[in-house]
Amino acid sequence: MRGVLTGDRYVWQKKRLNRTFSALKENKLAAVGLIIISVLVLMAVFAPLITLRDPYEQNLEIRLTGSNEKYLMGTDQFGRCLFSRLIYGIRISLTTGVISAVLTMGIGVFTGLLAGYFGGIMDELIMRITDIVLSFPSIVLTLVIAGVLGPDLKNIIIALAAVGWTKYARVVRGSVLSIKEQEYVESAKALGASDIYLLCRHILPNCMGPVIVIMTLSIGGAILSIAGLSFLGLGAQPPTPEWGMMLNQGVPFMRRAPHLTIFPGLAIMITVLAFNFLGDGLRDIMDPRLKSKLFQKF
Amino acid sequence: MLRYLLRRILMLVPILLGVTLITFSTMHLAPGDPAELILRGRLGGADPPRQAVEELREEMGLNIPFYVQYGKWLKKVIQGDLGNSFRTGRPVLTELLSRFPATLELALLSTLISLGIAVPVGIISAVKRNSFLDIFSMIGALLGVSMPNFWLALLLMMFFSLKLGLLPVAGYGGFRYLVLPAVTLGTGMAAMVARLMRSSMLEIISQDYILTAKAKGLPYYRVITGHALKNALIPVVTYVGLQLGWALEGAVIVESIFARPGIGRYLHESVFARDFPAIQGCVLFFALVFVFSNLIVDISYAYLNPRIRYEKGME
Amino acid sequence: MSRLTSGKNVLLLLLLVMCLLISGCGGNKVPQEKSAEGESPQEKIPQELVIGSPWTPKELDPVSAGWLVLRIGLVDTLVAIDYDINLVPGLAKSWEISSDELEWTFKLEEGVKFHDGTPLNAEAVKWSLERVMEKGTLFKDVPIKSIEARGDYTLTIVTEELFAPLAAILAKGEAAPVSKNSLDANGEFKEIIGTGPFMLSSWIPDQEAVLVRNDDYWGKIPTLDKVVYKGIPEAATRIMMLENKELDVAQILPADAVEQLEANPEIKVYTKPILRSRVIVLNMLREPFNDLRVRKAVNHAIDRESIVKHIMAGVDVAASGPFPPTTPWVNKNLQGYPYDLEKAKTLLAEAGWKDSDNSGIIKKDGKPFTVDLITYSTRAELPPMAEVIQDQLKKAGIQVNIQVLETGAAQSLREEGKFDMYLLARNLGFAPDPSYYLMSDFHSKNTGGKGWGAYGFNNKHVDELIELTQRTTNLQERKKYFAKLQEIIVDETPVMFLNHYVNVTAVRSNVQGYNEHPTESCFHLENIYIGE
Amino acid sequence: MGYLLNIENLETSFNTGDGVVKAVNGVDLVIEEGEIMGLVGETGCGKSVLGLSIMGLLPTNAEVKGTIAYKGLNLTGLPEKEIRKIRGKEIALIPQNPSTSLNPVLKIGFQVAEVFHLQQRLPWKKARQAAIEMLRSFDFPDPGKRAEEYPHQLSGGMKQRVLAAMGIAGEPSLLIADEPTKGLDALIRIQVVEILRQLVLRTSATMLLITHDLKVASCLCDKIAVMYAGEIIETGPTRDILSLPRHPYTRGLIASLPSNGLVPVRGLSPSLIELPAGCKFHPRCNQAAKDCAQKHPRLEIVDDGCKVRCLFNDQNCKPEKKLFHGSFQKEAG
Repeated sequence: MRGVLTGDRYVWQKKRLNRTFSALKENKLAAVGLIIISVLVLMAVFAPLITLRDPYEQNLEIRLTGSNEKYLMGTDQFGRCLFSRLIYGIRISLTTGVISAVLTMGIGVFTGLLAGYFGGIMDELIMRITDIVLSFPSIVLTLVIAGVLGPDLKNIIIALAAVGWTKYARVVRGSVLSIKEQEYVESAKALGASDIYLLCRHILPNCMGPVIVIMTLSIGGAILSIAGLSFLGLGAQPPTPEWGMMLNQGVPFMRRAPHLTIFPGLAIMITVLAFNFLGDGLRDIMDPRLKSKLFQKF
Repeated sequence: MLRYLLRRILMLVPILLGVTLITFSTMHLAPGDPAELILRGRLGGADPPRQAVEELREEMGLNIPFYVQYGKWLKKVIQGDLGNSFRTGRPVLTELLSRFPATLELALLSTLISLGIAVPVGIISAVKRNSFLDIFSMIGALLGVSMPNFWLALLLMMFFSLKLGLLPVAGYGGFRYLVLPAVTLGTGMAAMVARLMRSSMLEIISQDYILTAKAKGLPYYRVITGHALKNALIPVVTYVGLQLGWALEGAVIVESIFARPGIGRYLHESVFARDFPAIQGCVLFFALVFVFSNLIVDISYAYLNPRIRYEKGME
Repeated sequence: MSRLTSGKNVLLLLLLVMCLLISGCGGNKVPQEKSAEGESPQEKIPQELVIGSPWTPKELDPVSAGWLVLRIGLVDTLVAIDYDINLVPGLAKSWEISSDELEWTFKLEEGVKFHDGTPLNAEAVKWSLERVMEKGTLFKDVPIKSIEARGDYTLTIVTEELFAPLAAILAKGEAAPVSKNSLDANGEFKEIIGTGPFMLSSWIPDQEAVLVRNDDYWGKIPTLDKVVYKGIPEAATRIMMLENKELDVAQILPADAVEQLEANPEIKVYTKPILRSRVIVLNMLREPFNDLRVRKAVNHAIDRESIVKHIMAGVDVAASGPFPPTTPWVNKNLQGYPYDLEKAKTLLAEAGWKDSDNSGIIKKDGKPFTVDLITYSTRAELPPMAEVIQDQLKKAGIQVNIQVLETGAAQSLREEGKFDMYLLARNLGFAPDPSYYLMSDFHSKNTGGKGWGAYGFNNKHVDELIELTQRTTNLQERKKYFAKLQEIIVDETPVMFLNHYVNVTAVRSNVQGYNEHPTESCFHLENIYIGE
Repeated sequence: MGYLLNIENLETSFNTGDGVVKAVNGVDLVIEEGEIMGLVGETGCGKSVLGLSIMGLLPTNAEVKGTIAYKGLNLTGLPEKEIRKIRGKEIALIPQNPSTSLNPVLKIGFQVAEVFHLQQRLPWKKARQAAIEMLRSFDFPDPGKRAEEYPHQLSGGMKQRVLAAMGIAGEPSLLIADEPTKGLDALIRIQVVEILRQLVLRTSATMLLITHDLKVASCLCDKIAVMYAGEIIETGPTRDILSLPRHPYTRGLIASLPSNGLVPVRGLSPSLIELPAGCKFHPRCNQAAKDCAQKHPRLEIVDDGCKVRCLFNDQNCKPEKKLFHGSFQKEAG
């Protein structure tokens, strides 16, 4: 039974994946985004090879120097190599951004599936909760949760997830409602497939398109939020080379050492931009409504 | 229309209940005894005597079930009593009201700036789709979306205040103090609105009635301004309401950087100081503004879109 | 097929106009200079001063915010402190202590009026001080028996036992007399009505207080017409505002801004040693700092000179004890803890902390030496200092986790004992008698949690010595006790003394007469004027 | 010459991501002053594109070759500014889809008045008055009130009438009605046909009626041109075409009318991206011969006023029994 039902669906999904990749090649912005992200990931993984200096090593004798032959981007207020810190900062930003996005997605997809698949009271309850959570400006709620839990990157991730899951829940619920009625789901059900099997095998894979788009876009948003909260002193604690915090620490030296303000901000922007490029591109590719519109009118 | 409005307002009740519930819970989220925290606030940090803590627990009703506590708190909130700030001992409501103008000014001007930039840019981008101008401004918009607003704030400060000395660095007062914060917030919002304006405009100019308008022999700009714009603005206006909420969010960071005594900065300080009545007050305030600006948006949406205005009104 | 004709141009024009409008808004609002010096000689230079301080005016009731209202000249105290840290007459012309050393009699200045016109007399002062006893914490360690008005201008304070620092304590802002009209009908504080050289004109809580000259002042009448006191917590913002002519005085600036500010011809920089030290309070109630060897080791592992040189731009003075060398009661024999990493490691090893697995972190019974260092950001130099200390201790194998919090939040963690090290800036001389500071920071009565001093420090000998200083008026004897106390405290090291403050304050070059008080008790705004 | 519109060798194609769509392929069409020309064909045969080509209202990815001579002025390649002077004033369009062709956020009174204001240079007040009068003439009850309404408040027939009113408000010399009956139910279709008939009577305008509905065309048109895959395959006076269809496709169309038993033309219309070689119709033609797949037939004059594009037009040119009979009204009634 499984083989019959899943065989051609598997092929179909693989086809769709291939199509996505080839479309990605055509969408220049998305490709640029993907390339930047790949480069960032490589830099993060091979940070010790790229950088010559320990990002934590202080050398007070040479604090606040500008760019020179020894220090590509100069040093910070403790004489640490700014370049090393920025490169190691990729690790922090990417991992926290991705972890928070994945966690948020996990919660959102789970609740969305529950609401959409089981319906009834469960649906009503979850949707009312999303209504309420969406009634708060998200940064405000995130700030409060993170603040109350105490300044820590971990707490920011928790806060972001606690606030952000709603958008996934809504999208997934909508997809589930439409997929649930499809013939192959009905027939699988008739053949006695369990709820969990149906959810994992049929419904979940078919919701993933929009979910992946939202996630890509929200990684950028998460990185931005984490940097922002760290900037406000609610996130990373010293000496972590977190970009938002580095930026904040650079403010007192804005006149004397503007590089401490400029470079971390640039790093944040490039990273977020890459995810937005990719996310935008993926959305164009995966949203057939948008794509066909281009050619609809002759 | 009236019935639509009534129904829309009725729908707010459960949402507001939920919002207040979450707000109320923030205090209980924190580690430690709220009564002790409050007393510490009152005594300027001194250790409160055990007995006083117990008395206050009793007085605050911390020994009674959570939902009863919530009910009591809600009753006070409805009467306009948000409690007193731990830090200053003054009523939170007074504090909020005294800070509101600074934030309102900022939100309004930044929204205005964002629309002023975004609407024309969005229109031009859509009309000249795939032109250099379009690609340029859309990449610009993506940059704007991706740029951390605290960074932009610092760059603007560096350039306009420190380098050129044109505008004040920080503080609150006349219009001059408002420019940089509003531009910071407005730029970020403009990026988002421009993208929306463009896609909305693109959608509209492919509609049949635009063809009709062109067939009438209308000059192209009249087709755009007279026929397309009003339709294309409908989703944008919807968004501007959400934007107001966004502006408030941005206010937290921007007000902190520019030392504007607004509600955003107040929230930041309160969170940092764990001043729970103040935090609750701010959160509630933001949520209310958000919820009601959405309501206003819905109403204005109905007003802009005759289809909703009449159908809902006639049912 | 081009479909863009005049429509395009119209839209472009629209955009252009919008841009111009926006930039125009900014463009024509160039800030006007505060004073048009030299342009028209007959024009009087406006005597207005804008002060930027890290501390926001949260409240103005002297009972709790005495430090602030005294600083900005809203109130006077019975006893004043001169620039050499001597007690001098204030509202009290003179005072004497009875032969049994229990009665203090103060002769008040006559003809002094509160800002509301009511006279300042012994009754008024008595009422004010009793309010402090009732509502405040200033007198909690002072054995006051009664306060009596023995004549219109004669006030007597009777103590249970000899309390030598009484006059010094009365120099604190908290003890400043205010008019009865400061309270409303319910006895709640309503507005501040003091006797100071300035009167309150308006006040936006947590933001600014605006003061105007008190033309009926009993002492030196100020030149300034108006003073705006603004609270701006971020040091960087204060500097930028000063440079941008938004402030006339920017107080408490980071030492490493001195160089940049001095390069600006429009700005004068004052560096002044004050009675304040940066210290780290160690949590003696739990591992690892309950072990004296560990406390000593950490002391040796910190390179105080390097911190002063780099973080404080060489402006401040490395500390070897609680009091700066400029104070009369300092124990000059103290050696402190010179930087000695090897010694630190040896001490730690003696205490059982060793890097057994070469991970770089020392361990004892398998537990790594990881400690929480708490500090706050209102004093801008503290977080970077914490980061340097973190790095220095890492070399001794100690892992420090830094938490930068708001002052209140940091304080409440301290009170709950949820810290190992607490880095703070501690004032030693709000009351210009070390007895007051030692009592509040090291007496076992006060080391249980609240406050800013030692945490969990309980030393009988220290307690006795402190009590002795309170009961002795003989200067030589007191000095001896103070020296001994300093010796024990440094040796036991419940608090690590890092460096002594040199306050950095910068003013616009046309601000004359600014003179930082070594105890930070008062700005003496009446001496300041605007001019060449 | 007497020709109001003379289209010669018109080719319109679109560059799309999927390839070049050849919507109009060498169309020659003549419309004389005062006549009503029906352009008939299946959906997707390029007839609407032809209409839009005349109006210069094609999207940017379109390419137009050949000539469209209106009163001797070639419209193709005319700058936008010039062709705009033609639109609405000289040539007006009654667009298809009445439900989506009116601007939902503008009052219908304004939408009609706009044409008066623009094309007849009436001040707004007078234009509004004229619009109300125009609506009245289209049998709008209480036109003053109706003018204040929004499109969604009107019925389908009313919308069509508003569009017709807008079309003639500029008093054009040529009116292009694009699928005025598409997607309408029978009752409204009658209304619309009635509107058009009135229009014709009233304005004595020249009209190009684009429709897939042969019956509508037969009711209104003096001449009919049948279009298939971007080509005119048969043209001539309505009576001749209906009584003596020479092209197999025309015959197929006639046979597919409900009154004739709804026999559809077999097969599907070809993709405009990959058109068949030879006669475009041959894959679906039941009379196709070997040559049909290779030789592309030309539009040849077979009779007075009749032209047909078929290799075998001679054989086919024999009177058949009357395929089409009865009038529109009769049947609908």
